[in-house]
Formats: sequence, C-alpha cells, structure tokens
Amino acid sequence: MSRYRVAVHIIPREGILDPQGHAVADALRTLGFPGVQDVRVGRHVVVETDADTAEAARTETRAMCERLLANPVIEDFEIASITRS
Amino acid sequence: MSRYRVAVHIIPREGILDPQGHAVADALRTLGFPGVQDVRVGRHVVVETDADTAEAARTETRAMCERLLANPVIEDFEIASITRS
Amino acid sequence: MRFGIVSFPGSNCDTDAYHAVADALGEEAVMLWHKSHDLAGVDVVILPGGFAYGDYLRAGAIARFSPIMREVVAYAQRGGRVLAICNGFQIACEAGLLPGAFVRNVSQSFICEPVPLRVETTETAFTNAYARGQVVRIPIAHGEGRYVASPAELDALEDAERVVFRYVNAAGEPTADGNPNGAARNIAGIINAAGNVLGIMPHPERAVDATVGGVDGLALFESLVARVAA
Amino acid sequence: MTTRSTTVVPRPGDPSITPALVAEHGLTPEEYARLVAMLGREPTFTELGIVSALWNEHCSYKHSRPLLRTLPTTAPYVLQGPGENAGVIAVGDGLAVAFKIESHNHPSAVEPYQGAATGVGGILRDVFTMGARPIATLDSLRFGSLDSARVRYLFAGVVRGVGDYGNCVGIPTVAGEVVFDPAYTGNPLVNAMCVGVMREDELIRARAEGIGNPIIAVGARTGRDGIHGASFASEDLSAASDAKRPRVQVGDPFTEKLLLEASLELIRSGHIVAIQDMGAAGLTSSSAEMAARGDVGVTIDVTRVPVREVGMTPYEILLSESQERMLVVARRGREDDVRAILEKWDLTAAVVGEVIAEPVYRVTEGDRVVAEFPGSRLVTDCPTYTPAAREDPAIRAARERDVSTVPPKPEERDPAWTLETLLASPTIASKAWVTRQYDTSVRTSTVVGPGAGDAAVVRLRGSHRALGLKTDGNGRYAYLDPRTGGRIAVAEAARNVACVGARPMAITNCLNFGNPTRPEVYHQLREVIAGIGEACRALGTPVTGGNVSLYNESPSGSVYPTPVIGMVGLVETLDHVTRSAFPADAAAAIVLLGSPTAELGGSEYLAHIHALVAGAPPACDLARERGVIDALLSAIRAGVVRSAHDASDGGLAVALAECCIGDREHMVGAAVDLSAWETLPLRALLFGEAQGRVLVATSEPAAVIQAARERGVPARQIGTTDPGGRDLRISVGTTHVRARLDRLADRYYGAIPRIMAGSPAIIRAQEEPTAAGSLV
Ligand SMILES: Nc1ncnc2c1ncn2[C@@H]1O[C@H](COP(=O)(O)OP(=O)(O)O)[C@@H](O)[C@H]1O
Ligand SMILES: [Mg+2]
Repeated sequence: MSRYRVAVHIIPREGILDPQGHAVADALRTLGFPGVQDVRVGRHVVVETDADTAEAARTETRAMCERLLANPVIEDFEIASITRS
Repeated sequence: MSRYRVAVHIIPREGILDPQGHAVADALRTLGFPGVQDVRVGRHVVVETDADTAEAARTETRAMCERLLANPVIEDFEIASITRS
Repeated sequence: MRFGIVSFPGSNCDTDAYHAVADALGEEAVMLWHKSHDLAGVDVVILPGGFAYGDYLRAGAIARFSPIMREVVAYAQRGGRVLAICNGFQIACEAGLLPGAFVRNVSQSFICEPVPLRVETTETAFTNAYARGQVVRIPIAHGEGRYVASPAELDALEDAERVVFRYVNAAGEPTADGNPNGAARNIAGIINAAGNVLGIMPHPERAVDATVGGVDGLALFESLVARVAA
Repeated sequence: MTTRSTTVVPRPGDPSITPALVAEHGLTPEEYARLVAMLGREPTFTELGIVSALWNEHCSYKHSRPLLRTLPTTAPYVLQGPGENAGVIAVGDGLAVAFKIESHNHPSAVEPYQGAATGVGGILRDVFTMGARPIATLDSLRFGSLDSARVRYLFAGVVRGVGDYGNCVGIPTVAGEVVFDPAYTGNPLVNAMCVGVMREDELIRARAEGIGNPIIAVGARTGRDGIHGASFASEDLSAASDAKRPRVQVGDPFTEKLLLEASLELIRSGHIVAIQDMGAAGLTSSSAEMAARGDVGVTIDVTRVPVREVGMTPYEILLSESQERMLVVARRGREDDVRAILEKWDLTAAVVGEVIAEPVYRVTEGDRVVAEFPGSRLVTDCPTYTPAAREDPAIRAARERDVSTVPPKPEERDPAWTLETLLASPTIASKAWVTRQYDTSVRTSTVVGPGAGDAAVVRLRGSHRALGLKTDGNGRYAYLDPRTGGRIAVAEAARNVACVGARPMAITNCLNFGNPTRPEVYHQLREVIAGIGEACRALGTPVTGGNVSLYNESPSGSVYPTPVIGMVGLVETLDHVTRSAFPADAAAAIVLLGSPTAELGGSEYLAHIHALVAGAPPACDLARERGVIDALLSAIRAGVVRSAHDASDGGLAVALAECCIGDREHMVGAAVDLSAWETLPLRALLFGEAQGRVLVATSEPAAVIQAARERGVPARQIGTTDPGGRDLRISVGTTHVRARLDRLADRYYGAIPRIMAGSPAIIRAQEEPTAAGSLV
C-alpha cells in the first residue's frame, strides 16, 4: 500500500450554463483584461488515498468521481494527475 | 495575438479549515472508499484569453488571480497549465 | 441626517435598509447606484446584504470592483462612516476596508434565524446606544458567514477592542454551541482601526420593528444618529 | 418582416417525418392527423417540435381542461382568474395580489438541486410578469421514506435548491409543507408557489396586441438546455429518464433578480404592452400563447434570438428551456427605451419578431419560413380527452376496511409513547431543518414565519393589512377517497389561514397525479377536482389558477393523487395576527372548536405506527368548516384569542403537544380533560383526524364558545394552560396520560436533524449507482 495524491478537475459540461464563469469573465474584462474570451469555473479536488498501485488509485478515484464527486447531469470530470505522496 | 487556455487552481490555504473537504472525505469513506485519507476542495478556473505569447498569457493570468480570482487571506493559487487553443 | 444605501446588482436587503432608516428611524435615506461615482453627500454609507453579482466566485469578490466602491473606499479613508451588513461585510473585507475573509458556514448550509449577540464594546459610533455586555437578538441569513483571519490579526482585533459583536449562547457566553457558523472566536462584527467602518454579519436592519423581528437592531442606527448629531 | 405569402419547405438536414419520429414527439396518430388537417400538408420537423411542445399535457391540459372548467373562478375581488401567468385578487387599499403554484416534479427527480431551483425561478417569473413584486414563496414537498439514502439525497438537494434560489433573489420562503411517504419514493413532488403585490393599476396581461409592435427577447441567452423539458414532464419516470439528463436546466438566480427588477421597471414604464416568461416549451409557447390570447398573428425570426452556442437549429431555439428569459411585446418606436432599461440592469434585449395582422403563427430563419400555422389554432386546436374512469377495486377495499379492529401495539398501552412516536414521524416533526436553510426574514415583512403559526403572515407595506398564506394537501386521504381528499385539501388550507387571523380569499392549486390514461387515475383526477370545487364554493374561495402535473409514476408505481392547495387569506389588521403556540405569559383556557369522532381511517397514526394505509379518511362537512372558520375569525376580531392551531395530522393529542412546545424557548404545560368524549375509542379520540377542529387558547372561553354556538359549531373548554408546567396531561375518564414536554420537544425537533446528520447533502444514492449527485 502506498499513498497517492490524485488531482481531479470537475467542470461544467459543454453546453451547460455556467453563470459563475460568465460573471467572472465579465468582471475580468471590466478590470482591464480585455483579452478574456471565456471563463469556466469548476472544482479542483485533491484526494489523498491509499492504494496498491497508481493504476489502482486512478481506478478508485474514477469510481469516486462517478459516484460522488462529479454530478454527471451537468459536469464532466478528468483525472489531472496522480503522484506518490 | 493567439488564444490561450490557462488553467488555474485555487486552493484553500493550509491552516484554513476546509469543512467541505472533510465532508467529502467522510462521504467517500461511507460510500466504501476506506483508503481515503484526506480531501481538499478548491476551484478549477479555465480562462481563455488572447495574448501575444504564452508567457504574456501567464503574466496576465497571474495578475487576474492576484486581483480577483484568489483571496490571499484564505487561498493560494497556481497556474496549472497553458495551452494554445 | 442622511444615509446612503448602495444598490449593487444582486443586493436584496437594500430596500430593507432603506425602510429601517426612513420608516423606523425617521431619517433621510437615499439609494446609491453601483454604477455611480456620486455619494450624494451622505453622512453614513450602508453596504447592504444580498448576493452582489450573484456572489459568484466568492462573496463580495466582484462587487468590490464596482464603480461606487472606489468612492466608498475613498470616503472611508477620509473618515466617512460605513456600515457594512452581511454581504456588505464580505464586500468590505474583499475591498480591504476591514481585515479577514469569509468562508462557508461549518454546516455547509445557509442559515437563517435570530441569534443572540453580545455587544462587546460601546466605545464606537455604531454601538454607543447599547450597554456593554448587553445581549441582543438579531437575525442572521447567510451561507458564507464564517469569519476567518490569521491568529495575529485576530489577536490584534481583540487587543484593540475591535471585536464589536460576538455570537453567544442562550446564557450569553461565546461558546461553540452559541456559534452558528463556526466564525473565528465567535466574531459577528468588527470595526476598523480608525473606528469608522463597522462590519456586522447579522442583519440589524431586520430588527427595527416590533411587528417583524423585534427592535434590537435599532440602537445601532440610533448610535450613528447620536454620534453624527453630537 | 412584412406580410408575404409563404411556402414552408423542409429545412436541409432536418430529419424526415416518420411515424416513429411522430411517436417520439409524444403525438398519437390521431393527433398527428389533426395536425396535418390543420396545416393542409405534412409538417416540417420544426413544426412537429412546436406542436409536440404545445400539445403535450404540461402546456395543453388535454386531460384536465374539461374538468378544470367546473371549478368556481369568480368573486367580486378576483381581478384575473385562470388563463394568465398568475391569478390576481384585490385586497383593498388599491392593492392587488398575484399568486400561482407550479410543479417541478420530474426535473427534481433527476437533478434535485437544479430541478427545485429552476422551479422556484419559474414561479417567480409567472408572478412578476403580471406586474407584481414577489413578496413570498411557499414550497410544498413530498418524498419517499427518509430510510432510503436516495430519498435523503433528493430531500437535501431539493431543499438546498429551493433555498439557494429564493435566498439569492431575496424573496422569503415563508410557508409550505413536507410530507414523507413511500408512495413518493420514485417520484418526489416539488411544488412552488409565489405571491406578489402590486397596485391594481399596475396589472399587465400576457396578450400580444398592436399590429407592427416589436417582439423582444429579454434576459439570458438561449442555450440547448431542457429541450423538450415540457414533454419530459409529461412522461412516466423510468430508467430511460437517465438518458434525458442533458435536458436538465441550470438556474441563475442572480440573472433572475436583475430580470425581476428590469421587468417591473419595464411594466411601469408604459413602453410595453405584454410580457411573458419563456418557461415550459420556451419561445414557442410564450409567443404562441401571447398571440392566441391577443388573437393576433406573430412572426419570429430565430436568427435574431441571442444564443449561447453556435449552430443551434430553429427547432432547438424554439424549444430551448434556458432559464431567466422573457418575451416582451413593446410599443412600436419604443425599442430603444426598452433597451435602455435592460442595459441599466446589465441585460440584453433583441427584437426577434413582430405582431402582424395576418392571422398566422410564423417562424422564419432569416428569409426562409420554417414553420407556419394558421391563426391561433396551434393553441386552441389541441384536442382534449375524457378518458374512461373507474375506481381501483383494491383502493376501494382499502377504504372499506374496518380499521377500528387493528390491534394496538403493546407499547400503545401508554399513549404518551404513541404521542412521542408520532411527533418523531418526519411528516409531523418540526421542519426547522428545512426552513432554517431558507431566508425567511428578508424584505422585513414576515410577521409569522415557518413554524410559528398555522400559516405564514406577510404584511403589506403601506397598509395595516397582511396576507395569510399556506399550502396544503393530503395525498393519503385523496388516495383512499379522492372526493373527500379534494375537499379536505381546501378546507385545511382555509382553516390554517383562518388560524393566523386571515379571511380565506382565493386559491391556486397544483394537481399531482399519475398517468391519466389509466382509468383508475382519471377517476382520481375527476373526483379530486370535484371535491376541490365543492369546497371552494362552500368556503367562498374561487380558483384563480394552478397547474396540473400528470404522469407522476415510476417503476415503483404512481404517486398518491395529490392535490396541493395554495391559499391566500387577508388579515384585515395586524392586531388580528394569531400564532399557534400557547401563550407563555399567563395561563389561558383551552377551547376546542368542533368535536372529536371515532374516525381513524387514513390517519398518520395508522400509517406511522401500523404501516397501514386504510380506512375511510375523515368526513369533511363543508358547512361545519365554514362555521368553524367564521367563529374563529369572529373571536379573533373580538380580541379574545391568544393562540389558535388546527388539529390535523396526528389528531388532537399531537395538536395539543404542538401548542405546548411550539415556542421552544417558552414551552407551556397544559392540563386537558377529554372525558366528555369518554365513549369514543381512546386512540381515535387522541390520534384520529376528525376535520373541522381548532384548538384556541383564550382568556375568555365563554366568548369563544358563544361565537361558535352562534354558528352551530360545537365548542367546549377542555383544559387550561400552565406556563410554568413541564408536562402535557390528558385525562379521559380514569385514563391519565402524562407526557413530559422536554421529551416531546426532543422527538419533535430532533427527528429530522438526527436522520439527516449521518447523511450530508453530498451523499448520493447508494442503492442506485447510476443516480446523479452534486457536490458542495
Ligand atoms: N389546476 C388548475 N386549476 C385552475 N387553473 C389552472 C389549473 N392548472 C392550470 N390552470 C391555469 O391554466 C393556465 C395555464 O397554466 P400553465 O400552463 O401552468 O402556465 P405556464 O404556462 O406558466 O406553465 C394558467 O392560467 C393556470 O392558472
Ligand atoms: Mg407561466
């Protein structure tokens, strides 16, 4: 058993309204960042979990996303990184 | 000018309690992921912005974080990735 | 005496503050539009509760950049009095008028209920009409009301008697069970070092009429009137 | 956009019309034939989509309209009855009140948080598009048993969704109900009601008029959300609903708040003639309905609609259910004024069409006509159905069962045990866990909020008046006896409103039923509506609007037929406001208006203690109900009532306990003697749910009893309160029940928090791995 740190990105699904992202994009442009075209706001979840291998940690985390961390109705997720910790 | 997609992580600062992370960790263990040791929940912000170079995009995004996206009293930020889009 | 109440997009306690001042207190109240740069010569600015700009991203984060906030900050720096309530308190922290920040309530859920508060000091322009140690009942209504700051900042607040209101239990003690949102050191309200900006998480403007919510918030407004008149 | 003769040709790339496609759109072959006859040709894909949206149950009421027509809808003070976005009544002082209830059951079953949130958003828009400023919302919720993790997830998500939306917009959620019963396991009910206030002369209707007037889309951009959400709401819930997930809409309460302010400003400005929200079936239904009401033609160019995504087809733009959008008919030449108001609120406006003289409903994509229907027949030609009706023999048998012979459990030897157990039933227990998450005091007008009275009291600023507001409906009663269930829903709502000192004025109603093409369900629908009509006539409370939600079925069966009545009452002066807890300042006499009976059928006692849904629900004598209400209001006006609470779920003993512990910080003991009814079976006396009863605390019992007798209502003093006391004591002959208040309070206040403590909102269904969940 080793400990892994798995980082997950959970983002609003393509086509789903992202009011947060809109508000932030508007605010950034007003603040003097005219180049901003679009902003999406999601969640960055870091799970520390014990597993036999990195692959096992990935499989577990994927299951966590499917069952709890992401809301498949409106969100997509991706596993961004896995590191030994 | 090119368009860049910059991903930013905004994470609750060490020491600032993260009750949401705790709740998620508890929930995961209840759901049958006993290996879960710790969870932290932050924001994953993806900014699409026009800039001359990737470096310029990074500098701009850093400024966005400092001015708006992260509150230094409670949060740290890091630029996770920059890609041409 | 003239109170100015800022309306941000998403403010929803601005009219309540207006009625508290104009009807319950009987003083003049004017609304200040967020896009405006004119404070209309007011004696006190109220930053009201609500969800300015939806509170998307972080409560108060976007509102802080509203055009009127530039004027409010300058006004406060000149010593002008600012009463920042709930979302207004969050905005004031984001704008640097007050130290600290807010995170989600420990329960992770929005909480609305009247809570007992202890008045920790009456040596302010906002609390001189209360008695020191007085326990008052004022409603809270927030999801991100948990005040946090560094230990050093908290100590500095305490040392300078700048913690103005604290959440207490039924016996008037600032215990964990009397703390509805997990705020550091049961802090419900603080004042800036110069003594002209008060942030309070509960809603005194909802406690100015015996018919709806009691009158324990009225003395806060009366304190201001007394001070400005003096 | 001038009038021209047109030909409608299929749009390149659109699917061709096949019987399978027609069926997928929910049209029967007969309905399709009717459509072809109306057009005189085959429809295009876009036209099929439009008709499918407008002729589905949610928009057309095809299975309920003939029944709804039987409801009383008039009174001198009704300014707007059914047919508009909301009903409107005059309440004096030149003020008018707009109110409406609506269901969001199916979206909430799939995504509880967003489903409930967008339900609140939709009903707010229905009210402010009448010109009224929303002052309160109510929520009527039904879930399965909290023993199920999936149900706890739905419950927590719905409550958070209702709260977050209303809290952000700044409208207090002041009353409602939450019921738990296995009948709702697969299909929760989420009904939301909104109440708004305006001056009478500010009333505006959603009726397009004025040839050449521009039609303007306002608010959020149109995305691909919820396409065909309305027809989704008209289908049974099944595993297949999972695949429909992208239809879920996401709410943006911040934009709603801006839209609210901008709409009211627009209406007051005089620049517009009509406004309607783009709710179910979006642009299609809002434009077609406004045209039909005004009996004018309209033309809409979908390329002018601001969209959120590239490549949206006319079909998608027309049927999108993106939230926080409005359709406005402006006065010609005032387009810039309209735009200026919206800009002030950081919202956009785009002219998308025009009112035309030619009697057609036409949709173009630039120059190409993609849909065209003659006149308003699109709206008026929808067929209506009167299916066969037949009572389910199994239900009749359940009703006819003699429940008086159900053997008591051994623990029931101490009725205090039964009382404590009933108080911990989630249906009866305190809902503070729910209402604490709602902003109940914003707008500083909530005189009586959740839990403090039998209904909410919200004051009307600038007047001494206030509104008494409540939703009610008992699905178990309606299941066992639909006619009686319909009557009781109205009677109980009226009684509750009277208990806070308000005269019942008018109702809105939400009818939550199963699949109406099943004769058993249609029978229930017909009988419930008949019962509602009878009660409304007897109590003088016309129906000003409502909503019908059918197909509330899942693989585990149909929900109980559940009528939810949203009652609006008028408190003539704030002095009349009455709460439900016994007063703590001085002892008072306890008077019971009405009288107990031997009835036990359909009770919470049987359901919760014996897991039994059987027996005839209590009879509802409407003349008696009216007498009780009149007597109570006359005593309140005379100033002799200190508190009032009706006896409903759980019966007299539960009602007494609730009066004792209703103000948790000032609990009040009581000593009660019910020996006058010693001959009744003890459990029926204590826990039976006989209708038409109110517990009144008074310093002048004789005056209260007199007020009742004058109206033929039995009344009797049954005991006194004891402000220093720690018990509720009930004597019946030689039986003495003693219940400790602290134990009662612990059960009552602790039940739901204890259940939910182990189950944070983020925990999603364990037994259903495919179910959705959300974080935060
Ligand atoms: N149960 C009912 N009783 C009386 N009127 C009803 C009922 N259901 C719907 N109506 C009326 O039918 C009209 C159409 O309602 P509805 O389709 O729910 O509005 P919306 O288009 O906003 O969904 C409304 O005026 C409504 O009040
Ligand atoms: Mg509507």
